[in-house]
Amino acid sequence: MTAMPKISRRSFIVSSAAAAGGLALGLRLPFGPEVVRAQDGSPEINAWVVIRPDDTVVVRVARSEMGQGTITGLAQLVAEELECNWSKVTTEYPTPGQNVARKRVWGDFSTGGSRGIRTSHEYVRQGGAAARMMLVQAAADQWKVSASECSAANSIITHQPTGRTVSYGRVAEAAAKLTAPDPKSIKLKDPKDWKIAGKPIKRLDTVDKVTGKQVYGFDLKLPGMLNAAIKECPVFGGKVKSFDAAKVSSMKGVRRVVPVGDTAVAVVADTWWQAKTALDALPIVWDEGPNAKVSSASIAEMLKAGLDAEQAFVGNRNGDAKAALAGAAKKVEAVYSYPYQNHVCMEPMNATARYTPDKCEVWVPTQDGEASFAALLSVSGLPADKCEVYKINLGGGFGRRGAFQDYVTQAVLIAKQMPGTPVKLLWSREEDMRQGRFHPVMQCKLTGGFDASNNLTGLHMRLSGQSILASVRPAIVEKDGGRDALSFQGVFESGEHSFGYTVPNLLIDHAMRNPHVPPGFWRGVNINQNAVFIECFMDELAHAAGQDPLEFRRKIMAGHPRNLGVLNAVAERIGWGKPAPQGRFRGLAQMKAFNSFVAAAAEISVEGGNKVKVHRLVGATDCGYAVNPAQIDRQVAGSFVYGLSALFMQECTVKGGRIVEENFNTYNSMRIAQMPKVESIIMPTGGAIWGGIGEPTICVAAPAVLNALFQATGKRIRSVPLKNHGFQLV
Amino acid sequence: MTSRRNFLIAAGGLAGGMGLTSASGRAHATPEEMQEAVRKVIGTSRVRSGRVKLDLPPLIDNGNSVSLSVAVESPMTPADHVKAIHVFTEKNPLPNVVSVYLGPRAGRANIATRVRIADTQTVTAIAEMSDGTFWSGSMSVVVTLSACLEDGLI
Amino acid sequence: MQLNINGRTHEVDVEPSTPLLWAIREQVGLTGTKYGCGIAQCGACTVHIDGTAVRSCVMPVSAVAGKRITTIEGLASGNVLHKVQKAWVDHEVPQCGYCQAGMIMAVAALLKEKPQPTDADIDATITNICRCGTFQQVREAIHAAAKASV
Amino acid sequence: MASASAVVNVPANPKRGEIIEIKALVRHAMETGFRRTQLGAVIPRDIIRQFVCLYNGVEVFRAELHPAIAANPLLTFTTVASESGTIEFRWTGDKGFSVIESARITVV
Repeated sequence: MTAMPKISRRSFIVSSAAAAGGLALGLRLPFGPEVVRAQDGSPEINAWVVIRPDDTVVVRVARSEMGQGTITGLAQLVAEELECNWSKVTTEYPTPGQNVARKRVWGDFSTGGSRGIRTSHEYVRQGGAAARMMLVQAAADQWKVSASECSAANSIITHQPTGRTVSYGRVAEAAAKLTAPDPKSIKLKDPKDWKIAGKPIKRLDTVDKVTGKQVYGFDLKLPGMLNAAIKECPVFGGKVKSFDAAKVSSMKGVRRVVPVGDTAVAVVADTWWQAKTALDALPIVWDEGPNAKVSSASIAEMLKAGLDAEQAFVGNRNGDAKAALAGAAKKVEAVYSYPYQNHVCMEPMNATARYTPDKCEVWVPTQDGEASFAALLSVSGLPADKCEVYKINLGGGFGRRGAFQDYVTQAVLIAKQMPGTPVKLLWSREEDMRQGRFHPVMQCKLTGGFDASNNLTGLHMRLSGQSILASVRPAIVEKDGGRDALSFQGVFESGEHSFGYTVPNLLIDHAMRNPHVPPGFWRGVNINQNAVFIECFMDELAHAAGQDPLEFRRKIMAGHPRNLGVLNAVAERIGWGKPAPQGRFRGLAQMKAFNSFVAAAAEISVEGGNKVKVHRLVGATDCGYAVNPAQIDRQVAGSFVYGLSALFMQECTVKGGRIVEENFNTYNSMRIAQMPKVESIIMPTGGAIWGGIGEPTICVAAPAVLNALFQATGKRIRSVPLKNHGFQLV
Repeated sequence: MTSRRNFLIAAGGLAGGMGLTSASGRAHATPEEMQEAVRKVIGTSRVRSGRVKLDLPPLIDNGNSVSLSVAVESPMTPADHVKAIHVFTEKNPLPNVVSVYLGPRAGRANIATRVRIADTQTVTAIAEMSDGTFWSGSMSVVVTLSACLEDGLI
Repeated sequence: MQLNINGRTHEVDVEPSTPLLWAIREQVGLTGTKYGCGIAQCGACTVHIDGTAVRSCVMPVSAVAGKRITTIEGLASGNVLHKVQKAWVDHEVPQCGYCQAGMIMAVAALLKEKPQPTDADIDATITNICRCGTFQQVREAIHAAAKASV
Repeated sequence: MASASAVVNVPANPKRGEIIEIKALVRHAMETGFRRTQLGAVIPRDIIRQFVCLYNGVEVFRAELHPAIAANPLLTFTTVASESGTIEFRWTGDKGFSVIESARITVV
């Protein structure tokens, strides 16, 4: 028998946010000069750390937890420098409104690009260290000794000469009154000395997720709340022409039928099921506009024309690829393509809003509380001090809930039509799949040239397809002369997505072709297609040269030791170079993404010519520093599920300007029976730059399996998903 | 009183204080170019900070159309009024946003419009008074997502 | 209409065709059971009806009147976690956690039927979708729960 | 002269001496000159350059617009309702763009 663990401390935060309208962080109470207090009155040592009298340490986390373990990892980093008792650590979210009011003391809230830990580790560790220094100083002041004679460990401060001790909770009040140390005086620990960070510590947020207590955005309850279901014009760019509210307004529970901007209609009812039932019955006439003519075939034609277009933006160039290819002794050419795909978070998009002319509040599962806040400010028209966003747990994010806040905009537009009434807007799964921000479509023509000795002398990789940034942040594209540098992720000339091979004559360019379907950041973003293109083509080149794919890669990876390190690691683990078990075939892939170096090796078998079993999938990650190896293992395995689902099953097709696939029956996702044995190798090599975790490995799963599939079947599959080629994941 | 030089430093300090970096854009204005544009308006005069309240949302998710308002403290009498208000940005493609010319017949020196904000930056409004003095107010705005996209790959 | 959920009788005022999922969530107020697809594909809405795992998003309330319904909130006995929940905690299965209530209910029903399931049993029975991709931990935890006595 | 592309909002019957708020909007893409086609070509600038408001023929407000003004420029400003008559709005810009709109005002 096991006693039920106490209700997780996080649930208090959620429920208080829901009931009282949020945390009162930053509240200055009349007592205690200049001490900023948490809602329960506990003193804030600094923005990152609150310590309660019972020694509970509340670590503030600005990034969003959506399953990737970020709150645990960031808390580990703060706790490491704070020298606190890990069993006393809990976390909470500050609100975006407080961040604005406090001059962005918590920095960026954006939780995407695998940045949760890698771009905030330094300032959160400094926050922990500064709080420790203040607590030690407060104890020293109390004892009238020098702080240099005191040490801190496990939430206890000890005066070394006398052995006197005091716990953090007892000096927190005094510490909160001290001036923060000069950041320059803070010396962070060498990761070699870590005791909490770097360890496979259990997540802080598991228990509520197994008892049904965890509150997701979709579970929120507010007094007097109504529920809304929405339908937006299924043809992107289309508008509402008319709707006949009278047809449904007398249906049970229906309160209002409202336009939402000029593109959508919502039904507001007592319950969501009533709202959805009425919405399904509501006659809506759309003005679909010119995009209604677009189909998957017309989009493919548009992209195909870009493969040989004169004009293209250059992302990577070395030597003269065109001349080298013209003079090559042997040439290999292949055309690949990658489809639209939807994030399909298990929890469909939702947001709850309450509007009055004096206050507008939004409760939303969001990857970027500040982006939600910005959307709220824009739509409500109210000043920042009359707006607030409360972050609620996410049932998956994967890039859909960060840059795109359409559901927040809609929820506020609805709430503005019903002042004072909280309205929870929930998308149906069908709406969620129709109104995605889709993984962009891309085609790619690759041409490789060899000299007479089978050395690779030239490579041209021509991308043709959709730019995310041109749609989402055009200002960044304009600034770069029209180029979307993000489209070269994994094959770029430099930076966190730099190309992992050295080819004497290289040209990687992008003919931008932007269909009307709105693209988005989809876990891994552009590394997904780029890894399929370049890593499968590397195998094609090796095959053409009559060389082993690993040996072939090694020859052009001498200048890329960390790429080579992870590739060698997976090759060794899978048993590359040794015979595979009977009927099994292997494939490899590697890439640098989000400043991590990753590689995968797959071992598969194919039955009946089309039933593909992935037996083993080995993943290696060199992320510089590993904050929680247990969670990294889970992210790697999870990313492989996401990547293999995409490879085998997932395509959003376009017909009549709209997305055809509206639910899991036509847009499938992996089940446990299809799960390979995932072996994760974490091999951080340190250095100045920290790598990301949530996304990088997703991109190497597909090419590793495709390369194994060629070994097994002799077929080069050059378009995703495999279901279109009759292959099935079993 | 703040000298023009002080004002320039203050504006730069605000932007730096955001702790956000952005690539040096070929096609985009720089804080220096903004100062040059300011100088064209004020000539050899100096700008004092105060009397001008510039308001924009502090966080922006879509910079295509952002509400901006300026209110200048002034009695707006024939003897003492605002003659012009100029709005500048540091990191839009061009530093100038809008210049409006008004006088005592306006009654109040309050204007509003909708602007494009390309990047996380400081926006500044400068009011030219009938006595020949210049006053300014600034605001830092954050365009969500753009910072994290720019400091990495691009 | 009356629903017997987690050992208690609840009066609900809904159309008979209303899916059980929405009656549980919006009438009874138990939100641990999730909506994922509405067409019995993903399993996030799995509950037990008379001990059998059922996808509640397509089950009309009229069909379950008088039957014994168990949701994730009723799986533990008092303050003692069910062995599947315990295994889920020990193996840190959940990532975002949204699908896990349905996954746990499906597994609890499987273990009742087959206390020592093979991998093939698991593959055939547990067909819930998890977009975070927790399946490796799910399998480990199922075997661990099967070994646990309570 | 009325124009379908402009919308102005002027209080119709203000009191004499009252400070009234005027909103003037005109449909225009305000093409910045910095956008590019997907082939990388710059889309030429095409913006409204100037807006003038005349109260019974006397200029009371003028604005010089730059590419940073959002599409469908909206300007909100004030004037003192001094006398009944006509308030005229003139927008001029690139490629000979010119729109004139007016509103009657009756001071009570």
